[in-house]
Amino acid sequence: MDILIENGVFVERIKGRDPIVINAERKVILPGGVDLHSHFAGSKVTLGRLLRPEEHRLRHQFGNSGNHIGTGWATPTPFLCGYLYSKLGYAKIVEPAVPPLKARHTHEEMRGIPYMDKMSLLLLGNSWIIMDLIAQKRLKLLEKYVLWVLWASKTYGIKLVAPGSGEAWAWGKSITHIDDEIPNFSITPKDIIYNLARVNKEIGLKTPVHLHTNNLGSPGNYQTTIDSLKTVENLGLRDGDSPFIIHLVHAQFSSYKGDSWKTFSSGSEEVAAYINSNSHVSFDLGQIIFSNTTTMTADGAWQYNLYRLTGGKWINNDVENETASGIVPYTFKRKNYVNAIQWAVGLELALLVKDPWKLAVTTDHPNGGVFTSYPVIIAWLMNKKFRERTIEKINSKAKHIIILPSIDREYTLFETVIVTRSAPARIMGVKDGATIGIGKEANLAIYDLGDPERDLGENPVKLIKGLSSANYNIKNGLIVMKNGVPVQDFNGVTYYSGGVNESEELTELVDYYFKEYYTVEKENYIVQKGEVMHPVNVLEEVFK
Amino acid sequence: MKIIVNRIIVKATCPYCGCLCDDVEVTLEDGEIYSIKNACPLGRMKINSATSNVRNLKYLIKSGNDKIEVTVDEAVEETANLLLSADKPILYGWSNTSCEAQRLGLKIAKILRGVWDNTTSVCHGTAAIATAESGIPSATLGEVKNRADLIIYWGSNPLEAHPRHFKRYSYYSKGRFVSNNARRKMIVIDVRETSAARLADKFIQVKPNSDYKVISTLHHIIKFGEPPERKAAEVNINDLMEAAKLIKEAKFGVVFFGLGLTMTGYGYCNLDALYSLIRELNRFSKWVTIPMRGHYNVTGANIVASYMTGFPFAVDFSTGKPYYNPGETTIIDLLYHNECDLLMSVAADPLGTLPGEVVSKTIGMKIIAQDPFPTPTTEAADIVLPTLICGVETGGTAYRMDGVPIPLKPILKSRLNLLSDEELLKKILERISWRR
Amino acid sequence: MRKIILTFKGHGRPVLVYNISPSVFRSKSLDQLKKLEVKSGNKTYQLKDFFIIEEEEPVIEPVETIIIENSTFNLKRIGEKMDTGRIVVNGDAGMHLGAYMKGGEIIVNGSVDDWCGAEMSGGMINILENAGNFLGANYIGSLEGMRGGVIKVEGSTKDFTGMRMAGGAIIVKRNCGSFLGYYMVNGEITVEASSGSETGSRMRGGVINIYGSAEIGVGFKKVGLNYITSEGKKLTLHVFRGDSIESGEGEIRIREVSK
Amino acid sequence: MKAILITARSIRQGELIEGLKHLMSTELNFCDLNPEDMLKIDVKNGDKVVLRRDNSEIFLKARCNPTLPLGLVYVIVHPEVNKLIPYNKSLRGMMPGKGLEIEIEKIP
Repeated sequence: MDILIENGVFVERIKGRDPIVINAERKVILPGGVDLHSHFAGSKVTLGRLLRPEEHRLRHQFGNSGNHIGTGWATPTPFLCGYLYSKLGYAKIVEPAVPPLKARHTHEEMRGIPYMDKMSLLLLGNSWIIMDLIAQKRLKLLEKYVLWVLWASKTYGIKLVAPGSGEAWAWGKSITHIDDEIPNFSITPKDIIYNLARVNKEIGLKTPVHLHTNNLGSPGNYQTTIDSLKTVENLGLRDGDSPFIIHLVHAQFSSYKGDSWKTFSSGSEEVAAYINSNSHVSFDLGQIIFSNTTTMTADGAWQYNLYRLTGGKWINNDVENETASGIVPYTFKRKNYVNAIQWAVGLELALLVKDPWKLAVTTDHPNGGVFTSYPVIIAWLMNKKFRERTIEKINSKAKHIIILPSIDREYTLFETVIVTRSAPARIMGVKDGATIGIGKEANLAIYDLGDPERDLGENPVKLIKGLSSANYNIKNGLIVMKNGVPVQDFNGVTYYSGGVNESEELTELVDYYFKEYYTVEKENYIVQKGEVMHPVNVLEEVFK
Repeated sequence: MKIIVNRIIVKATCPYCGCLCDDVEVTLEDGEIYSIKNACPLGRMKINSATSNVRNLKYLIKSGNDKIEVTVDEAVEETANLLLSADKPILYGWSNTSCEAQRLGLKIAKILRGVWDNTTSVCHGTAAIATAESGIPSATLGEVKNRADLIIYWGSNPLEAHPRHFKRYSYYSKGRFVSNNARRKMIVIDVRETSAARLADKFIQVKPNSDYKVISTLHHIIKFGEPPERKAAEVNINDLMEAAKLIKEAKFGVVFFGLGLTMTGYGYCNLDALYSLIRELNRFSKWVTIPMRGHYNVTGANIVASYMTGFPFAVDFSTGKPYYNPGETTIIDLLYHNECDLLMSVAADPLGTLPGEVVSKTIGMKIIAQDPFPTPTTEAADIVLPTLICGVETGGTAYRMDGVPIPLKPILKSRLNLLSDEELLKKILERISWRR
Repeated sequence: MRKIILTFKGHGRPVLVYNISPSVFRSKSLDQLKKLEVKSGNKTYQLKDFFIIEEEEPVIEPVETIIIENSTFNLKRIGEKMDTGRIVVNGDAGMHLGAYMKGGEIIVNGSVDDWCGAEMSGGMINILENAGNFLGANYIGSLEGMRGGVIKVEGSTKDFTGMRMAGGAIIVKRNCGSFLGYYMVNGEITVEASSGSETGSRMRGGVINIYGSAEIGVGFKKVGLNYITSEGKKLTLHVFRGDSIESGEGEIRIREVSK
Repeated sequence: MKAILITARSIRQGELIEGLKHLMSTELNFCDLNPEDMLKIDVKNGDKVVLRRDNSEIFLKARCNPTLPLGLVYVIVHPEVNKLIPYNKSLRGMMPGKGLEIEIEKIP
């Protein structure tokens, strides 16, 4: 069978002459991968680089690349990031944590990432304007503001990180219960989750609200997670590609039982059961990989706890009126009881949730591990024996209490394609970019995974090797990468949402906050289209 | 009678210090500056300097003892010649220009296998080193404006170096949870009674080079509630006990530190100690620390270099891969040890700002100076490349001292027929790439 | 085993000689050695461009030995990452001598520059004159400096000796500069003379012995006395524990606390 | 007399730094001293003094500043005063611009 591509899309018949022919006999051809949660650009990532020069010194230097400079592992430089993703066969990536005030920085770095189409999610879970509007019950205005702020920062969707907890952390405190009142704001985290999920549906964003739950990383947090998801049960489903109302990010970090680190255990069964019996939730794994990495999140309070646990380095960087953030280097160790359970929780979730269309494979790069480890996760999912080999090596106390050994399910190749391509593309509302079909965007990756007649899961080492370096990566019909070597310079588009609403009420509201609370002018807060690499708005630009 | 044909007000971002005030209003009358509102004397001077007669106006190349005027293309050609024939060129400066220019500079350095360093290495470089060693608990300035009830300036005098800092971001600013300075307290710690010290609720005078001991002692007092057994002779315990009391009462505290901490004693140890103290304080309440960066885009230089190469300053590409080791690869180290044979300075004045012992080593070195203004460096240079003033005559992006990116705007159209840093560097880069 | 003699022809600027290491020299012919990569400025050269290379026979040396004659501070990275054999440097050695070293032995008949033995994990470095700053220290950002092996300095060292040291031993016969054992985690440093200010500051673990005087950080508390014999002399050492500011468990044994 | 040199900025210095550097040598050529120190080296306001360190020396005018502690000399940072500043290897590229030991003397 031939796959024909012309002018960046799949076609039935080629009109031009002398096409390039690639012989992909006995190779596996997949649509370009979609990573819907990976911290690869922005102020947090750069602070991570500042914190860890040792990582850039010792690991992964890529010198042989003309004008380009590539170093780093958990925080690769933009060029290296695009290169590594492309090598992996990916086409679209999502930066899931942009503080609006620093969106310009994120775009500046994203401009330097070649090959990939980029999207980014805006941190709105601790925004003063949003919390005030919810408290004042000015919900129509809230919709207009969300559209405006997405447009102003040229970002794609809404991300809530430990809603309300960032505000508490600004006073050195944290919120442990989603019904607790946020300091100085007479609302609760639940109000934020509910209202933003509703706004998201009303204004028709392409992707659901992405939720990083409160209490993330703490023992016993699975209940908070389920409670948070329940909050939006009655909102129904959304129209469009992505029917989900809420997307639970790096679910692994939110699915723990126990009441201390000693009694820490897996809550994957409960969370998976909830997701299986409800249709409004999608999630991604946040699988951990046993290795050293640089954790970074907008959940400042949690990062301070993590720093207190490790006693190593810690960066904190709160952004005025909007969000907190923290960075801590961390090593996930096989022999560590908690880490071993965390490892199992991710895989358990992936194997216990029945419908692969509800989930995406991620490591919450770089929090659980680096994105280049995705092939290893695929191998764990496809091969029970390979899982067992890792279980052999983990902490022995953990080994006996996890349920992973009792799960027999093995993913088929088809299912892995769903969880690395189709499902994340659907959740993000960019389904057409990850489909091989006439008229669709021609993003392809061609892999050599050995003999396709045989069971691909049988030889995990070969599978990992094959998936780690695509023979070809074709982006918008152009060969950008061949056997792990960049072929040509090419920049993907940047998708964003939102629009300008011509409303005096909105102008008055926004102007007030800039005059009273921000330290920059409104005009300097708005990212201009010219500062964004190939901007594409997926919504109407102006609303009346 | 003068007829006013055209008077407009433009919003400007002040390209002077790390405060990067973006509320400056410049009134233009027929394209000339008529008045400037909201700027401090420093910013006013900088914006007015566009009309100054003291500018570099011509592309000059040294010939014998004189400098002769050449065209821009000849100057670029000669610059490329010198750069390409250098054994280890160092490209230094970058703090008074846009991020776009800095990016091009890094690319040039990478192609040439040279060294790229910015002025961080002689101002807040030690803070970057300490950040790499132990991490910095920080926040943006708006957090201070809205929340801080205790503000500490340590080794920094904002009234002289960052005149609008008090009003816009800290002591005199009005925020959501702290509405006026009556509710804020301020401690100034310095070796001399500065103008800011006179306004403070508490001024602690420390002996020169004793900051590390002072911070350690303060840390001990805060952690254990009592002064250490063996008291350092340089430290006044009573002062610190009082300060500790104020510190423990605060709900949200901030330490702004300046060159008084980074440049004295063993700079990065001072900051290691300070960051460690701030981490400790976060157990009681919320504490952050923010460096008082000098040049308006020195933070940008660190950020651009970090995301391009993984390292904030002093990046040595001579082996093909970026290498960073302050103490070996900063401009001071390299010049002192005669490691470089060419110095290209962009928007900086190394010969006027570096230590004498180091400057004396540049005699005999080839020097290329790109700067809007004459400086000791342009005077000594073999090639002088005049440019437009970034932030006044051309735009770009810059980062405020707390890492917030703010666009710079061209306030007025220059009367000079010159290129911006970015355009000129692009020409040089093209020339070099083509010749390679 | 072979004994290779490299005579440095001199060069005005630093030369990166990370290939001068028995681990690299092993099983290479003299011709191959001559072509080994050496870097200076932004260019790559061959070993023969900077050195006269001779092989000495017959061979009594028990291990592969490299002797560098006329060495100066401009030779950087001698014996970097070496894991076996022996290097004898006649003259001074530049920065990063024996950095990341895993095994073998380096003898310097002269002084060394900064970062000697940085992040080394095994082997032995013997310096007959003085050492620079950051002896056995970490490189920027790493949380562990020297992890194993022994460094002996007959002369004095400058600042930050044993910074973030996490194992092994450093012995200094004469004085040390300031911040000795800064952030030290483990291992043992012995200074047979005196050390400068802030000794042991931010120390988390390990032991520092000082047979002379030093000024120690404010976070140290006296816990007792210790009696030892050094070169026939009986010494009474005061034992301090700290740095309590960092909740550290390090130990400084010192004859006299200055100030 | 031995003293500690502190260099720091001032508004006027800041104004001159961009474009008017040539005025620095005439406008900023003084060093602040405590009145007691001035007595000690026997200078009055405006008298010429020399600051020395190793082989480098610079000439400035003395200026009385009662808020300065004893033994401290404060000079507004400019190209001239940088001549006194040495290189110190263990500072990792930082210049020791504050807290430097120097010698100050009256020029007869």
